[in-house]
Amino acid sequence: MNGGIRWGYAINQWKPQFDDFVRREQHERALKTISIAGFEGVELTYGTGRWEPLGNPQQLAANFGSVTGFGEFVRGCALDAVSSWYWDPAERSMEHLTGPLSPMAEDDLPAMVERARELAGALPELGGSVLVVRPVPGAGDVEPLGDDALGRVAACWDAVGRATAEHGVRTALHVDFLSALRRDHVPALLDRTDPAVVGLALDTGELTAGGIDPLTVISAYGDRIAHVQFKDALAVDEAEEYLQPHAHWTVRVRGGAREIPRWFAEPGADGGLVDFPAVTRALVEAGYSGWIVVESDQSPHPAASALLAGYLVQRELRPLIETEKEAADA
Amino acid sequence: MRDTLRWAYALNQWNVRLDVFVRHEDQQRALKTVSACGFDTIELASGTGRWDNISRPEVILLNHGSHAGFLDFLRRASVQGVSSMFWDPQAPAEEEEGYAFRSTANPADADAIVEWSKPFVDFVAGVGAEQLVVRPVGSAWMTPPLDGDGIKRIGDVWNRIGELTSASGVGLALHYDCLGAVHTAEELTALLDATDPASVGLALDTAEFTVGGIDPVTYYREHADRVTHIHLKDTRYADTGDEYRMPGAESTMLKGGAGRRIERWFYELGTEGGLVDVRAFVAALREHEYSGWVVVESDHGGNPAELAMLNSWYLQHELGIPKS
Amino acid sequence: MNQQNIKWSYMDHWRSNGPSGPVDQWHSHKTMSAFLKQIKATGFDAIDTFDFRIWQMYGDYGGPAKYQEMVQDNGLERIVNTFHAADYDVRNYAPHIPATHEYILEDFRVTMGRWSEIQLDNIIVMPATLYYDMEPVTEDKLKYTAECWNKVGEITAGFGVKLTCHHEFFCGIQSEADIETFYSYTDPQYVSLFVDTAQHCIAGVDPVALYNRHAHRVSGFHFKDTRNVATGDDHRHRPDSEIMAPTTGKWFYEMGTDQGLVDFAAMMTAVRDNGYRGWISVEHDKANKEGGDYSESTAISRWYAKNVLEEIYR
Amino acid sequence: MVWTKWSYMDHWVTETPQGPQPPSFNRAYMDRYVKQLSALGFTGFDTFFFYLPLYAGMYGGVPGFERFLQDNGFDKITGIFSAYPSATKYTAPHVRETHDRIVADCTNTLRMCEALTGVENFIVMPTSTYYQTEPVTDDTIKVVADLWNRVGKLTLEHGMKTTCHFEFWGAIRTRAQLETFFEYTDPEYVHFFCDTAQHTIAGVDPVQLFRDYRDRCTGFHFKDTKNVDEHEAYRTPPDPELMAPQVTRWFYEMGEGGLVDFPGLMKEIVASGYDGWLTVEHDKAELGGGSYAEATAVAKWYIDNVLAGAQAAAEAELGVAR
Repeated sequence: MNGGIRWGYAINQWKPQFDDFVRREQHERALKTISIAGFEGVELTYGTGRWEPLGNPQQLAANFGSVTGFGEFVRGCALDAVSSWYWDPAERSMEHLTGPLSPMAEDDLPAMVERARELAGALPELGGSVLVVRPVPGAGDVEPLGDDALGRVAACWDAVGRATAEHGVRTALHVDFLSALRRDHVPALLDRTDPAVVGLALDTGELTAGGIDPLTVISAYGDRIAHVQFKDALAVDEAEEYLQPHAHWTVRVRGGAREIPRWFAEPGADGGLVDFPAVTRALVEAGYSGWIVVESDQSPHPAASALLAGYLVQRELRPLIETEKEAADA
Repeated sequence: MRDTLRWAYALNQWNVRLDVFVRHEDQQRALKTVSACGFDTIELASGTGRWDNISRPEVILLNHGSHAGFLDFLRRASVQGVSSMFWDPQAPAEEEEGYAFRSTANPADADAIVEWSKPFVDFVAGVGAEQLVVRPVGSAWMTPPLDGDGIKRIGDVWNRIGELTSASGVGLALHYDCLGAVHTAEELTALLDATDPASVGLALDTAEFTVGGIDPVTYYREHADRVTHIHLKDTRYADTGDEYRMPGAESTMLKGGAGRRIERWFYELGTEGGLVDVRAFVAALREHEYSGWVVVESDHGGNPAELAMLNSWYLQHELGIPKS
Repeated sequence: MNQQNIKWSYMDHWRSNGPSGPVDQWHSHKTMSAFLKQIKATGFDAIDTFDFRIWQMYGDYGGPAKYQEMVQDNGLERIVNTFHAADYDVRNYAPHIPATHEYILEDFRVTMGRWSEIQLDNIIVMPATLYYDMEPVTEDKLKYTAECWNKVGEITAGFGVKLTCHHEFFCGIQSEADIETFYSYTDPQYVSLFVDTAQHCIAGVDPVALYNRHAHRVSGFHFKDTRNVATGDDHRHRPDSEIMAPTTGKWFYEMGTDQGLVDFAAMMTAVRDNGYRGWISVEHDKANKEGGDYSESTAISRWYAKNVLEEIYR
Repeated sequence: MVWTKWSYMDHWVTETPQGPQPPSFNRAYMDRYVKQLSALGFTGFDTFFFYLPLYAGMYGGVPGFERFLQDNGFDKITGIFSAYPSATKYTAPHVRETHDRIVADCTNTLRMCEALTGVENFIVMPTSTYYQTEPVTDDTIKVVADLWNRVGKLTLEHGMKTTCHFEFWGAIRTRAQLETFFEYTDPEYVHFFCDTAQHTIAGVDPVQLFRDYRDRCTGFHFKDTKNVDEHEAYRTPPDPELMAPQVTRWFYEMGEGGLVDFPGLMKEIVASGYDGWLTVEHDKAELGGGSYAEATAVAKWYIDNVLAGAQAAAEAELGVAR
């Protein structure tokens, strides 16, 4: 099984706007596209409300009868599994009538654990094993993280990690390029969490856009990597624009001062900055086993992005893993 | 557009591939869009075959029975008429002309080209349009270098066709484009000198001039008496000097295939970084009491309805022309 | 121009294609500028908007007044109406459940305060929860709902803005009988009707007749078209009818569309005969579904207003 | 045994800064297109005669283009499609006087295919539109048959089989007309190319037709339709394919609930012993907001997940599993 590495594709690129990608037949076509492009699994993104049928277990049940029913739908599209669920606690929940939750607020802890438990509880049935989380808000939206704050955050994710572990699901902290954990805070948080239940989600595109070489992260924290996302970066935030307030809108969506039309794309895109063969090799060397979820993030043409990514995986990355493994065995 | 200048809109941007813009309801939607943007007159572009049924005279007539039938079709969308029609005899018409490649630069082709012009002349006259707008010569990369005699021979072909258009009561306007074998201002002036001012005029396209390295305002001021037709559009780029000579320049240059990866050259009026001084150009037209059509177009550049609306906005709000 | 009885406002649903996929006009100042220019170019006089955009107005433009200045810089008069799109939930926000009323009233007190720096004509609401959350629709529930909106209307009137009800085909009050009962319990001083031609048509209600019956309290219109009347459980499809009804992938079309079911000529005649003066809003939400295009739909609908409807009444 | 010979017919449209265009827009789009087909696992590539000069320009010759395909896991260019959908005074298969010109055109196309690995099919639309050809008499069909006998002999000299692809709006469309045509053509020179959607629209059962003409069949277009032409749309001038009043979109990819019984066809193919190329086609997939990339992916998904099963079942039944 490719040295324990399985390939998935993230669904988020199919939903550019809130009223897109709501109908069942669209989901079916997207899942079939992911399947035929050579992927085994699909990663879901947390969402809320009736126009997010794939957003959370309640919506899955409302649309497919039950989580099991959704699992059948996925397998009917010839995919093996939902690899993982991406969840940013700052997203509100219409189902629970809650607003944004914060890992820094102790009062939110019970709700955070409960929500994580719910998402993680659905994953095993869908063949999935990772809850990917946004560990802290964006750097521009919070005070710099001091020892206290980091302590609270670490306690929160440890609690979440213990809860998801009950379902056999790993909790993986996903550091994006706007994160308050960008640069040196990463070790600060990771070192405070329990390696048994909390790992790192390595996102090649986010790290690269944040000016961090994914290879250095692999060499430093290879044993803590619990999940991998492969997307390419087309630009680097060199001017530290991530420190601005509302950077999600002003930098990520609008492209910041340089008006970057698009930060991210599928691996291997024209102008992409990530060296995927090198990252793949490093992951194998670090003994990584688990999902690699390929993404384009947004895309002007979702099916094309999935197929182009599939091309790279089939023709380059998967064979490379075989070769590395053979070399290791020999 | 209520103005002393007469404004029309070109339909070419809707017909971006061979199998689109075929159904009448699609064409009606484009016509209504143009109308809603304040234009009641359109320019047509030539094409070939059964899917170019708002482009090829014979096929238009097959669709609508007669010139009057076609005008009725336009009027259903509140478009009142046709200003002009564009025709490139160098573009092979698969179905009507047996896919023959001909060039005005080749004397042996002259008779055939004059013959081919007839359905267009008849159609332009038949629908009450004023100008047959033509591509005077093929692309530079496909044409041997032209000397003075070569330009004269090209002029002769157009003089012959000019006689036909004059006899039918319509004008003939030579449309300079940035890939053409007549490329420099001097060559263009030589071509104008080789043609009869009584029957042959110049169609000045602001973006094509700019890409080709000719300043449209200056050239217009110097040759206002010969300019009988205008295409108003903008560009963000100029040819670096010799890209137009690249083999397959239609694609290697204008689609960014082998050059600077500029995949779109032509833009709506008021575009950011636009190189055409539209305001000065329109002012020059007013100074010279230009009396022909000013056709706004955006060529192939994305969403046609969006571009038509942005062009309309520019006319209304930057040039201060009331819509109705 | 100055003699006209009717002015046209554009309800600002919008999508265009960006380098990373479809975006709405709030994506950047550039996309907003292109949007407003296109609306103005086709001859609209103003725009309507949504309540939830207020955050972007404050965040990106310095508040509704500043945003309205940008609207005006592009030649449009102003923002006429706002649509209050709430999360209806029977636990805390359901007009037919009195226990939730105080929450709703507080929502409007806050909302109207946020908008108070500009003058709106209407704040538009869907007057009931989703149909399946309200059924069975009883006289009592209609009465509670009416009471709720009477009180909300009093709040909005305090800000000089009319509270007006827009009956989605999938909301709890959509049948002719229920609409009539609902208005019999509401106070005309505080609760107006906002006629959405397509929504009523989909629900099997004749929008012209409905308008004629309630003309005195109609405070605005969404002129949009549809090609389908809801059948079976379309109006109560779980979890959603608007995008997910199995029978129909796209409910809404711009007026002037082929095969449209709304009789706009009759509608405009009724507008004239009732002596209505003021704004008519043009809407075509989700125009981009199934290969559609907002720019084109906007041009077509404005063409239709100018060439067909203004011939009847302007 | 998995069917490895799936090829893709070169209709495709993608977004460019100049609007939706074929990938021949420029080399970068073309490369991306080929990679996407490769990712799906297609190994054959069918194209149109009029794209050959464009591809030659981009890849330094048609063989250069084929090498690019091969670098991406394809076997070769498998078919070339040539057609005269509109009858003109220069070219009209039912007008004998134009045959020399058509043969000359075919010669040009064959010249462009020189030095390729081995194009198998020279696919032709045997007639122009019905409305330009009617009345369709025995004699009309004879004239058309003579043309393709002649072309067939020519292409065979270049290693390609001339094979006829019948449009629902072409002059040879009914079962009876097809039979007459096959009778008048030489089985050695003129072959049958089965387009599942076109025959279905024309009211002809493609599976039965294949069963009856299996010996002359050299290929398929696997595409679907949701409509049988019940309003004589095939006679719509100037064009029934895009302008029929009742039907705005005729063609769909497999697996979308259309009328064609693809598993049935697959079983028939296995039973017949046919072992050539199977081609996926979907014209105008972008109508109604569709995307070619997605349509192609969904069709290939259907092949791997549904047709593969039908094939396996048929093989088991026949006891021919290798």
